[in-house]
Amino acid sequence: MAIKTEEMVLNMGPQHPSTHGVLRLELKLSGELITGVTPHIGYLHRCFEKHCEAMTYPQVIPYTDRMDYLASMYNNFGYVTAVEKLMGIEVPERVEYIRIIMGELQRIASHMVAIGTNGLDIGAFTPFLYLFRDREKILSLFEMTCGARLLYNYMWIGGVSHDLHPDFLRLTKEFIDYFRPNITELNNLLSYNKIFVERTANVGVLPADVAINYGMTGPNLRASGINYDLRKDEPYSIYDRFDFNVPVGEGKMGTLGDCWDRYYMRVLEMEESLKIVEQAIAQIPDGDVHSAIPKRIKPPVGSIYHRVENPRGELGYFIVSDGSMNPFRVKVRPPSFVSLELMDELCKGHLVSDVVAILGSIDIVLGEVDR
Amino acid sequence: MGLLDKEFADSNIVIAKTEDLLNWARLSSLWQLGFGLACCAIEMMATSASNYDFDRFGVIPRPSPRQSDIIIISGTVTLKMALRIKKLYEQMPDPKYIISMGSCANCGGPYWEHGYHVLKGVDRIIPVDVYVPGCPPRPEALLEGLLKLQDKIRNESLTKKA
Amino acid sequence: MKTPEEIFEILKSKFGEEGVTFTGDQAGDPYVTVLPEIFRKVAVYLFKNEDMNFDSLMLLSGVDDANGEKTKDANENEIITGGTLSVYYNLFSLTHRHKLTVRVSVPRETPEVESITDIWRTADWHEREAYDMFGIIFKNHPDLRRILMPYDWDAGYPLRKDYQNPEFYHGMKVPY
Amino acid sequence: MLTEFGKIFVFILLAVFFVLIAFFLAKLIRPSRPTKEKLETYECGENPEGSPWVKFNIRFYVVALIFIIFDVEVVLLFPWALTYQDYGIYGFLVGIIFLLVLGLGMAYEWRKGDLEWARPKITPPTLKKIKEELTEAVTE
Repeated sequence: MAIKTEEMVLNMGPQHPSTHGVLRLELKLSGELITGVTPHIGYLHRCFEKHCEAMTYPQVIPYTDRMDYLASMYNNFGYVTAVEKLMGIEVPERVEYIRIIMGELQRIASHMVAIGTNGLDIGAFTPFLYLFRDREKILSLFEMTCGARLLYNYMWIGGVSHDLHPDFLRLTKEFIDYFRPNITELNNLLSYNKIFVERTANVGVLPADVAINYGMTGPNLRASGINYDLRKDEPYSIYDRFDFNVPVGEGKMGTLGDCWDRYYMRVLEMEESLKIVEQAIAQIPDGDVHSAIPKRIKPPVGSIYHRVENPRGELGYFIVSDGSMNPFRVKVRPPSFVSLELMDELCKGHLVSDVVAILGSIDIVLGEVDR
Repeated sequence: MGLLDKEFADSNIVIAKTEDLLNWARLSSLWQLGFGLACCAIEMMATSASNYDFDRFGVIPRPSPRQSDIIIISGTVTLKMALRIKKLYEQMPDPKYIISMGSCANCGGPYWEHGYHVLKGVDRIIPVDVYVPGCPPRPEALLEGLLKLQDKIRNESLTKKA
Repeated sequence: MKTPEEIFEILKSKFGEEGVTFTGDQAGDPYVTVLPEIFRKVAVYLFKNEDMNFDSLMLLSGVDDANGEKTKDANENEIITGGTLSVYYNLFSLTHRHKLTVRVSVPRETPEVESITDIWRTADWHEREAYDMFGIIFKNHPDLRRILMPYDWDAGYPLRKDYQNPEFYHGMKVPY
Repeated sequence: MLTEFGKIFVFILLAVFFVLIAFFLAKLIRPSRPTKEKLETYECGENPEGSPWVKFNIRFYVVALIFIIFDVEVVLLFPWALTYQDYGIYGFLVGIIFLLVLGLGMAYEWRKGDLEWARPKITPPTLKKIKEELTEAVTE
């Protein structure tokens, strides 16, 4: 007969080394096993949507940077292409290529932080330092073009703010040759490390149908075995000109869709992004980047939902315009907000230390969750 | 502090020497509360990573406020988070110092006008020692802010201020 | 792969002329407006029907249409009375790769919409956010609380067009 | 002259004395400004609700019990280990019998499953059915 024990409520609160920002997880424990997780968010709610209604279209761009501050190039990319689609602006070839190069470099930098902190939470300190050292190289590339390290306000509606630095292409080529062997070094250091595999394989298993119903997207969805990538299935911009393959989870180290798969998707995606940047550098044409930037941006009345493949998943912008200079309503679909809903289902029956591994593997950014 | 704290009217050779010793010990091992709010937290992580090493100044991230001397408010302080930050600040042992990193923590930053949920500056709830401007400030700016704080600690004194 | 027009035709034939209307003349994507009374049936039909098979809800967003009449209240700030609040559902089918935008408009004074949390699990937090920001009440929602704002925030719903900032919150000044 | 035990007593006194000196010096130097909020329990920044004295699972008590048994066993083995050679084979046998009896207790616990710790029972999440009654309420 089991003695009736009270459930201990443990507070993994807003200040916690491994909650990737200000997220409060209320864990209900019986002994060490978790019976329920209720995430409390909103500690970083910075009223993005209220700002969109009070600002003109171009003024909103710096605020999109600050939503997912680890992939701000891609936030600009999403917002800017949504407004261009609403207004029907055609962007010159060179701008398309620059946006792809910047977007894919930002994906590598964002995956570096995701993998680094995921390993850090499980106890592997060295990959975090190696990856942040390599990330500084990408940040200096960004700084050379648009002057900022983390939040760029680089992509404008109809073009980009600055043209490429003369030897940007050469330095990017050098970075690619420098970073490619580092990925295999990372694999030997972390991916096949016995302790890391023991901590992440068969932990937080996410079946495919639950992932779809919960609206999971990006590396978290592909890790459950579904081959769905916006860059391939709904090619926006000029992604259809590059050949790269989309890594899908096979459950190599445990069951399909566990933490290790989600982690390994990001490692493979870094290699694919390197391929894309390499091809984009080779084919980039010349041209003026400011030619298609309209003087006054007043989109026609209507609403549009446009989505792009953010490093964390599918980032969608739902813009309702009433024909004036300010957007009437901008609603954002942040991938981290959606993947955080799954914490309760994923963590049932696990140990407390597994919650840290699962939270690290679904890779959330609180600026995006709370907007 | 216990018996000696701010008890003496004026300073002399003995007290001056202990002050230097204490201040030197405190400023060269400022343990930071491992806690980041928003985009500035990523720059703070970059500062404690390999290129701009924070550890050479003795700043080590500690998980709990009970063992930390300095709290770096790196990011936007929302109203919901402000109550928690106040509690965290209260629960840190004395002597404690605060660096407000980034324009969001200094004065509300880009969210000052329409941010209905943003606290316009962390100095409205806790006393700030050093403000680091920037959005986000570069790692070098944060390091300079830390050095400014170390200078401030160097001149602290045991004697009661007149 | 169906276009929104074809899907609308099927919905019109199934749910009748007056329940479902189509707006496609504006810029951007067209959307289907559904009456709140039959919205739950339409949602279950869209989810379960084989050749529709909308298995993933991309986004659920509340919008304050601000189409009521604007009056000035005591200390001359605007109050909108009447008019509607609407909820836009962006649906997507992974198998057929087609999309649909459904709109449900409810009166501003009694904003009640059927919850679809048990059909698409992702709607849980989206609905809580629409409630938090606009005050749209989702019936039969498992636990309808504020999600982004503090739980004890009693100064109204922030994203409404006629929202006024409270002066203080827990002793902290809210406006600059 | 000091007996053997006297020397141990002086040793203990010195140890206690050093610890007290360290504490007193620290109390002398460190600032002490106790406030109500500072003395509250730290819960990641949240207000602590409920008391931490919660009746948690019984298995922690069982593990503690097993630890104490074998800890006492080790303590008793120390003097035996030092002196069993002086008493020849009988001294040795006494210790072995003691170990055997406790080995029996260990086997009993092992067999009974007290040493098993709670393994995580991971059941992947499944899709819950649509609440049919909600749709019926609308259709008729």
